[in-house]
Amino acid sequence: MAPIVRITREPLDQTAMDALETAIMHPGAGGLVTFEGIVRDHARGKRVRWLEYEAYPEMAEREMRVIVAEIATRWQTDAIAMVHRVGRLAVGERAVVVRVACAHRAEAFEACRYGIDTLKATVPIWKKEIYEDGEEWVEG
Amino acid sequence: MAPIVRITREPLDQTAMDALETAIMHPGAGGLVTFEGIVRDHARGKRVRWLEYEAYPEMAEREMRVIVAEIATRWQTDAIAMVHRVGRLAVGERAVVVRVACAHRAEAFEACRYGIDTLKATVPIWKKEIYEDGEEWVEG
Amino acid sequence: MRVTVRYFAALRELAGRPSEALDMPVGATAGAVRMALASRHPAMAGPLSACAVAVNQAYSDLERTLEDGDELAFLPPLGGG
Amino acid sequence: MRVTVRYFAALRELAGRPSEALDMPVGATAGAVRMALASRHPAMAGPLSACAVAVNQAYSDLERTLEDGDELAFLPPLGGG
Repeated sequence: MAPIVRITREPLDQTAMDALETAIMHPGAGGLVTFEGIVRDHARGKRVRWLEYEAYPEMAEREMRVIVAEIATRWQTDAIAMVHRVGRLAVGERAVVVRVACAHRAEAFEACRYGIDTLKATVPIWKKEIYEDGEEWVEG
Repeated sequence: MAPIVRITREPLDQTAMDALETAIMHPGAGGLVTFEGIVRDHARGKRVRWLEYEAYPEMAEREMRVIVAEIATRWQTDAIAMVHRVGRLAVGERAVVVRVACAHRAEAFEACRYGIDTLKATVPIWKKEIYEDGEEWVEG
Repeated sequence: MRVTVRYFAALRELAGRPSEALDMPVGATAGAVRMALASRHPAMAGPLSACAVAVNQAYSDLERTLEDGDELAFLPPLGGG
Repeated sequence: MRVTVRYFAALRELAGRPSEALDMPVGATAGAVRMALASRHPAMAGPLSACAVAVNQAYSDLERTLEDGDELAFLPPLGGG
């Protein structure tokens, strides 16, 4: 069972989520923590119509693998899935998913939090918010 | 949309998980953190055949509502699901799920962690591990 | 007065039943019920001393004065999650 | 020598293309490429100064000495997650 790292244009729907879980779960995993980043309807006080995510795909997957390797070392688990969507995303859709399974819950929480925090800081992905009256590339 | 609090004998399968997510998600939620506690195949150095969970159901749901109310106050969200299974559980099955959606990820992580930590400390539920050569009510 | 004691987990197995009713003097405390149970079921004495106390489905303590019809439970160390 | 610059997000929109090739003197640094781009595309000068530097799909810095065939990217402030 290898970690899953992926930049994808496909929707992260329930079927995709179930496949991620099946792929990383194993009989020694007692705690599974999942972060799902969802497109919100408001940002910076404006109503968001949709988002466009863009990645530097080769480098993004490379940086994601760096994060996964760090998690494997610090929290002793390979049961990690890290997937980021690109393209046009509607309000309510999943933009990013980080799932980590560990023997115990404390490590799973820490590893998942480290995963999403580091992804935001180092993985080359950009987000454009499209409002009723304009659009903007936004940080964070 | 009200928080979900439930002690159940029904399996927490993907269909049940999807229903929980649908029930708590709303357009202002940007971060969804989920903890899933899964029955492991080993505990205390022994091979586990199955688990039996037992609850004091009325008090368990009451204590879960106390936790949910505390989360609502501290992290300003009602988008919470907390479900614990009872009865006989096989290795690999979900015993407990805590899902919290917030506007931002930091609160969702903190609230979910608080939820499962407090559930373990205060909600009257007991676990019996059934091994190859015996069985034991275990703490934690 | 009459109170109901509900048993869970190891205590339920020791009691061989999910609950029982006890007649107690008016003004009895939860601690007095615990003593009554320990003498009625000697095998419970040790486990009971490690239990938390719930009265009417909420955490309470041994000093709690009971009323007729109260529901008590002695909660062994928890194992949920 | 020839290097390729890839553009993303706001820089891609300013450049009007996803990448371009630049001829640079042997031994040129990533910083020299940045200066060349700023003079070729004046609207990029401001945004470029806020960018991180990647060479061959890994983080690098402006002092990095380039080789023929290297792939550069100037990364605007990230927005993933």
